[in-house]
Amino acid sequence: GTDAATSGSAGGAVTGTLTGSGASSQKSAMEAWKAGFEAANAGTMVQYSPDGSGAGRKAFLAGGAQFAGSDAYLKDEEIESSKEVCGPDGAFNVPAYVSPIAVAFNLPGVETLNLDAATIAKIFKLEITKWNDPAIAATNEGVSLPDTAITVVHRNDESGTTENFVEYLAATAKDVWDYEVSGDWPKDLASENAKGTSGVVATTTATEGAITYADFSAVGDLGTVNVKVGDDFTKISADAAAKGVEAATPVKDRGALDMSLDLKRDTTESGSYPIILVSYHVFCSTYKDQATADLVKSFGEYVLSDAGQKEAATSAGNAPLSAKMSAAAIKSVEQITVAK
Amino acid sequence: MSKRIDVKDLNVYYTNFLAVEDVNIEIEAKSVTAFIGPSGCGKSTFLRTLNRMHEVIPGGRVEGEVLLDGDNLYESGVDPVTVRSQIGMVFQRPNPFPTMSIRDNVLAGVKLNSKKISRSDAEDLVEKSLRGANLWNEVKDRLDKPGSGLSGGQQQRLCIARTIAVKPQVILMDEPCSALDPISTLAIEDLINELKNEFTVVIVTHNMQQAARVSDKTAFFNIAGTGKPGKLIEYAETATIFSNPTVKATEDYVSGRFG
Amino acid sequence: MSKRIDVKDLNVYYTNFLAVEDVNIEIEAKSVTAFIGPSGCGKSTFLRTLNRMHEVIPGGRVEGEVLLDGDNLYESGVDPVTVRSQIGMVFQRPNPFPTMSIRDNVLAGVKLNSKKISRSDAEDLVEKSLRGANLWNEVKDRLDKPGSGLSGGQQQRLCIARTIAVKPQVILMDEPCSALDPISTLAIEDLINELKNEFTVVIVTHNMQQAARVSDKTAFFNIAGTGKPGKLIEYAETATIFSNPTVKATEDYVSGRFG
Amino acid sequence: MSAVTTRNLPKNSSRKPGLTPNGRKRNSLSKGHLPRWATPGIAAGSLILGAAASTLGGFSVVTFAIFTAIIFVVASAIITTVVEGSRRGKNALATHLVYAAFLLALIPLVSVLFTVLQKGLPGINMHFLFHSMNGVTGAIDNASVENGTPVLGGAYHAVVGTLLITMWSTLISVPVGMLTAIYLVEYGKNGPLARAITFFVDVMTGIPSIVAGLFATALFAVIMGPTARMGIVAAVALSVLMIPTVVRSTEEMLKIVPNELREAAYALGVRKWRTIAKVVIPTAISGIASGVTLAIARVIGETAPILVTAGLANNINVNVFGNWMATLPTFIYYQILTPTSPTNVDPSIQRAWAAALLLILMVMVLNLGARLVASLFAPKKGR
Amino acid sequence: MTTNALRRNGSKGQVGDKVFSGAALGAGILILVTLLAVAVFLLIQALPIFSADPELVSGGEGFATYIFPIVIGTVIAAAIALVIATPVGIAVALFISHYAPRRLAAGLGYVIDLLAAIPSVIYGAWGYLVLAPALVPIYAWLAENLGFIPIFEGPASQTGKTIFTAGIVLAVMVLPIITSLSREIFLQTPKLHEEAALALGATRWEMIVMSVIPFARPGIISAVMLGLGRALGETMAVALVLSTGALIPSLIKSGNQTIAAEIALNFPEAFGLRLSELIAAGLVLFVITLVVNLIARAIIARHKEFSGAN
Ligand SMILES: Nc1ncnc2c1ncn2[C@@H]1O[C@H](COP(=O)(O)OP(=O)(O)OP(=O)(O)O)[C@@H](O)[C@H]1O
Ligand SMILES: Nc1ncnc2c1ncn2[C@@H]1O[C@H](COP(=O)(O)OP(=O)(O)OP(=O)(O)O)[C@@H](O)[C@H]1O
Ligand SMILES: [Mg+2]
Ligand SMILES: [Mg+2]
Ligand SMILES: O=P([O-])([O-])[O-]
Repeated sequence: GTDAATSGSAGGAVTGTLTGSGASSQKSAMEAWKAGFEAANAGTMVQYSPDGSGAGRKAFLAGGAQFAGSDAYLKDEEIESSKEVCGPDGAFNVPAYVSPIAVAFNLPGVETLNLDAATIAKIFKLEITKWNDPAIAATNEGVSLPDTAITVVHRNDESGTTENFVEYLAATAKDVWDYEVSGDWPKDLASENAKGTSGVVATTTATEGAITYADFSAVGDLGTVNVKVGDDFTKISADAAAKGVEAATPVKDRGALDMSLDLKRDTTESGSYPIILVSYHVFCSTYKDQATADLVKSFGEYVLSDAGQKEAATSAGNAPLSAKMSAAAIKSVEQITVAK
Repeated sequence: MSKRIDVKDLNVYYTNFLAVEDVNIEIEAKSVTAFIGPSGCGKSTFLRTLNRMHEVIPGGRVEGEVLLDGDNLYESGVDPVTVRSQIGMVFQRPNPFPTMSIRDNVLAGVKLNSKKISRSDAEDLVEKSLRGANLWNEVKDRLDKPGSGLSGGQQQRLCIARTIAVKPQVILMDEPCSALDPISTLAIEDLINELKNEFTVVIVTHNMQQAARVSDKTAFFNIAGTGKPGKLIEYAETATIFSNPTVKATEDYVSGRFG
Repeated sequence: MSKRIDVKDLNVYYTNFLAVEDVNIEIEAKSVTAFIGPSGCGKSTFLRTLNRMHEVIPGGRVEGEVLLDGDNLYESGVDPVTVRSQIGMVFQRPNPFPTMSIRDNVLAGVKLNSKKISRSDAEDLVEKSLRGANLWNEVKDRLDKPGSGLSGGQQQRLCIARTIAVKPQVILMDEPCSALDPISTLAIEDLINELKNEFTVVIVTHNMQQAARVSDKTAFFNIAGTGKPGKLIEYAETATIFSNPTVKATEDYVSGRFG
Repeated sequence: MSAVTTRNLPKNSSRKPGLTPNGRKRNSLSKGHLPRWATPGIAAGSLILGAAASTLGGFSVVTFAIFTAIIFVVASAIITTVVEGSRRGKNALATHLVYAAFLLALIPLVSVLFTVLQKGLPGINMHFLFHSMNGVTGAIDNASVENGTPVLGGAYHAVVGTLLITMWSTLISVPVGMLTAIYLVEYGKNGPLARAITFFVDVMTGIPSIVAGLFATALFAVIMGPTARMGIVAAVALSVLMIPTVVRSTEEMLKIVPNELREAAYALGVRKWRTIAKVVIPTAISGIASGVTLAIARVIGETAPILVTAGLANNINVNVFGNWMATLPTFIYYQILTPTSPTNVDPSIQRAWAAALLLILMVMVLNLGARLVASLFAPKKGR
Repeated sequence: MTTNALRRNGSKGQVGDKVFSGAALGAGILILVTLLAVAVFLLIQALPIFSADPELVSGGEGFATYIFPIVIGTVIAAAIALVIATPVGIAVALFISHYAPRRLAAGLGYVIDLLAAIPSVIYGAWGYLVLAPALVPIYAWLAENLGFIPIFEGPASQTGKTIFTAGIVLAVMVLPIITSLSREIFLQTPKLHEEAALALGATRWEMIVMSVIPFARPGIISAVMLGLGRALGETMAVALVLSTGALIPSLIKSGNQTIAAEIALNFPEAFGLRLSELIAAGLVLFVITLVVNLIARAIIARHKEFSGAN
């Protein structure tokens, strides 16, 4: 495709086609950003292919996309290899899309349940098999729990949602969840599964007694779990998720522009929700020509701006970045330059 | 055993085209009847109605009656399969089954009715039928080879062997010798002469001499012109047809210098 | 113009099976030559080698020479298409093109080679060829109908018309009349007599009378037994073959009471 | 001639035809046959028994239909066997099984079509047909659900993409596929090269569609660099999937064209290629057209290879040599799997099914077109 | 002898023949080259996995251990599909060619061909929205009454998203391929041979067995092979319908996986070695197809002498 920006004077209006590829989690938000950006900048076109984070990073590193969307930040060796297309300073990550992952269930008459990490882990490890299990009842006084079997529904495709969810389980319930953290559901936990967020939600909605984990915006009428943080149970919400991101710490030993985050899953700060997915935008620190650099910069700034984050949130139902986080991210993007 | 055939007021249509009109004919049991007439006059069409093979052709249908020993072939409730297993047919073009060996071709019809034919009976029947069709010597060493590898004449004789192997009560032959050489033709004519002791034979032929040689009675069909239906013009003892026909058209036709 | 054919030491094989052995024959221009002989003796096989049609059959190949006015058909560099457009062929089984109308079937040889022909020339050619094959009256009202809707005899005459239409120098006919009634046969024989004024005609027939009637010279082929190659036994003036053959086998064959 | 008496003659065939009480002669040819009302009778009986059997385990239409069908097929086979003999019994069994198979095949067809119509029809309107998804965001869908206003956004861009990509893949694979089939049947005979091609074409049928997509991507990456995502790449990927179907079906159809026709043409001095083009192919055209249609239908619904080769677009793009393109299947896929608004999925679901309906209609039209082409050339039957 | 007149004017018209046969040969070679390129592409991309430390392969026990269950799963799904679709497809083709009233037949054939028009995503969605729930009670019944047979071992899936369901969906997708090709060939059965059988007193079924089926046999095998290719290579429908899992004998529990679906499900996030692993899985599928086709070809070749073809 014609991917190079064709014209555009410095600081002025930008034009051209911008190509990105990556996480499918960002698709809905990206459609909002694309629409908003193209409307504000006549003569521009953004194309984003939600091929998946891995595919997006691969395409970006091969020079097939000018930016990537990724549910995981670039690993050190990927940063290293990015120098081939991005110049000596390589690529950098900025958080662009935050979304809480709900633990959602289908129990008629029950809208919320309070569960601690260990209980959630045991349910998903198939150790707790009935909804009226004492472990569940213990934290849910007054809720009438049926004698229904629990059907665990997980993703059958490799996914960022799975990775973030099991990372939470591994971090907060180490004793129970002893599996390796990966985007693939552990192979030896045989239960129902489906493709994509919509797949697990559809299967869970159709199966009484089912439980799954999925992007909060997509769970529809399913009940959601209030997760135990510290001594309280946090109800899932955009604000609670943003607060969860606040608790994160920057990854060490990264370039000046990089804003990769180590999420603190085991935070005890009340009111924050720890099962979150932070999806990044990956940019080069330098682009080969002015027009592209301007276009990327301008797009990145819009995405991270207040307006951009709001736009995404109304469309995708995710959690906007906090003002502090977005300001820092915009600062990184502003420093994109043209290669000498 | 053989059976007689009586045809009453038969019209044959292809969809709406009347191909053969108003045929009345009585074919005696244990006799050979020859149908002669110019090309396109409906000999093949009419012959096919005698064992309901015309029904296989799209649009083919009849009005009238064909009685096999008094039983109407076209009465409702009569299964054409029953009709055809009693009235066999040999076609103008040889049509051996290409996927079957020579032996299986001969046994094809027989196997339909008796799955449990013993090996030696089968071998006997194959030899007998092939000898009857004057093909035995040419193929006895390659009974397991496909029937489609034979020459045209050989293939036709194979088809005759296949038909006589099921021993029908009536055998219809549509120009069975048109692809045969004189030696094979002789054999087939001898065979017909033999068959008539037991069976009823109807044969379409373009060969006057052949009609004269093999048939007891001859039916002459003619057609007034293209698009017109074929009609049975004259039906009589073969000797009468060839020496003393009643109708002028018959005389013209049989006195042609051909054969 | 017509041309003569000289065949020298010709062997014909199907893969490794020697079907016809060591044929030497001279076929005069502007003459009719008949091939006779029992079924399976290789008449069709040999006939096909005269215009390289045997090459179409898998495994078919020859050794020896066939000279058309001195030009060897089998010399390297000779295009079989050139050979076949000069030496036409009519087959034992009628094979009109099912996708074409009667008119297009007649014009097939012209049109398929995309030779330019004006509309009126085409119409003339169609009529002339169909008249030549004695089919015109039967089909003149349905030239746009498919050729496959004709009776067997009509189809064969259509194939003859199609071959005449390309005006070859030699016409090979493999039992062209075996599916025809006497009237059509008469027409074809007349046609052959007419054709020989201009063309060279070779005809395979099982019909002795036909051979006697139409041919100037007759070649008798025979086969010693199954698996053995066919051989040219005797080749002479037709009158000689039928009245005074040199070889005993020829006499036996032609004196059969057949026709 | 009497060594083997194997015919299955009616028992009284040698006796004089008997007379029925009313004086009418009994037809020995129809003796031993089931009367006309037998089949409806057995059907009625099966219905009753089927109803009875299905109520045993809780009545449902499905079990009722299944039981009735099974009882009917078995009963009529047995009754025919008893009355008319095992050959007729077998014939009856085969006949009923063939009919049953057809009805069985209709079940998924009807079910799928019903599902598509039910879910897709509400979404079909002028706006949907003539607008793209450009600018349609989750916020717009949310608004239309909350306010009950019509769903915005359509499949026009995807229709265009589907048509273009399918057209290009057809342009690539039909000539290649047909020529290959011609090589196999008319030229290669059974030589080593022909055998190799036949064999590898078979192997090609099993290439997973996504692998075809990855291959096309890699191929164009070698030629044009890593950014090469566009319609033509998708067309190449689809061609890899189409070719084996085209080759195989064309090959089978050419094989059954009678050799006599080829011989007839050769004997007229017609060149081989003209014989093939003017005689062999027209004779087989109906089957070839079916095969090509089938091949197109097979790839027109592909999703995975398009995603990796043509990307995804919301806007209209008519250039297969530049920029990304959406097709109806990728459109459907993403509308179902990642709805435009995750919170209000109904508009996306509606668009997806409407697009599916469109796609089916497109293939129907294509099918009709192919049949028309075929009937223009096909062998003429009748007078 | 002087120059051969036949040779002199012969060469002119041969250009068309040369071009045409050259094009045909070229097309054949193009296919070979393409396939070779696909194979090379797969091999190059898959290579790392064969030399990789077994620990690093998914499952941690080497590629063979990883691929074995999904190979079996693929074979199971394709086998279910073909076992259903082959007889039904042939029967439907026969229905259209030899049973249905002539006037209806063309339309009916067209109706069944429509099954091919439905995109695989829609089959997937239909599979999990309509078919799977409809099969749940049947699976429950099977598990209860025939549970002693390993393939019907319970407890049956609550969602109906099993390998059996996937097999049925594949069967529906394969059906039009088998039907369409078989039908066209059945229709071409020479009338001569059908009449030969009928004239011997064959019933319609016997006529079909004697003349139609033998004539169509190589074509049917081709059709089934094409169908098999589709069943083996189908990604999206299986990915959507199947609730995947480890290899299990029961067809009515969630579990099992096919190669094509495994690739489709994991490709988007795959990177590095995992990518090689998936491509290697594609290579394995390639080999499976190769082997199956070798067998089929051997069957056709065995009957070559008696093939009804010219
Ligand atoms: N399948 C068919 N559909 C329509 N008309 C047909 C069909 N077959 C034959 N006819 C027509 O019916 C008439 C009788 O044909 P039929 O084949 O019975 O003639 P025939 O006497 O056997 O001729 P021949 O001696 O050439 O075999 C002819 O006008 C022919 O065109
Ligand atoms: N395609 C073929 N492959 C192998 N052998 C063949 C082939 N065609 C014919 N033959 C054999 O070649 C020999 C000559 O056959 P051919 O057809 O030339 O005989 P014919 O004299 O024309 O017989 P007919 O009078 O029956 O037409 C026969 O033994 C035959 O079995
Ligand atoms: Mg006739
Ligand atoms: Mg011959
Ligand atoms: O956004 P996902 O990677 O979970 O599909």
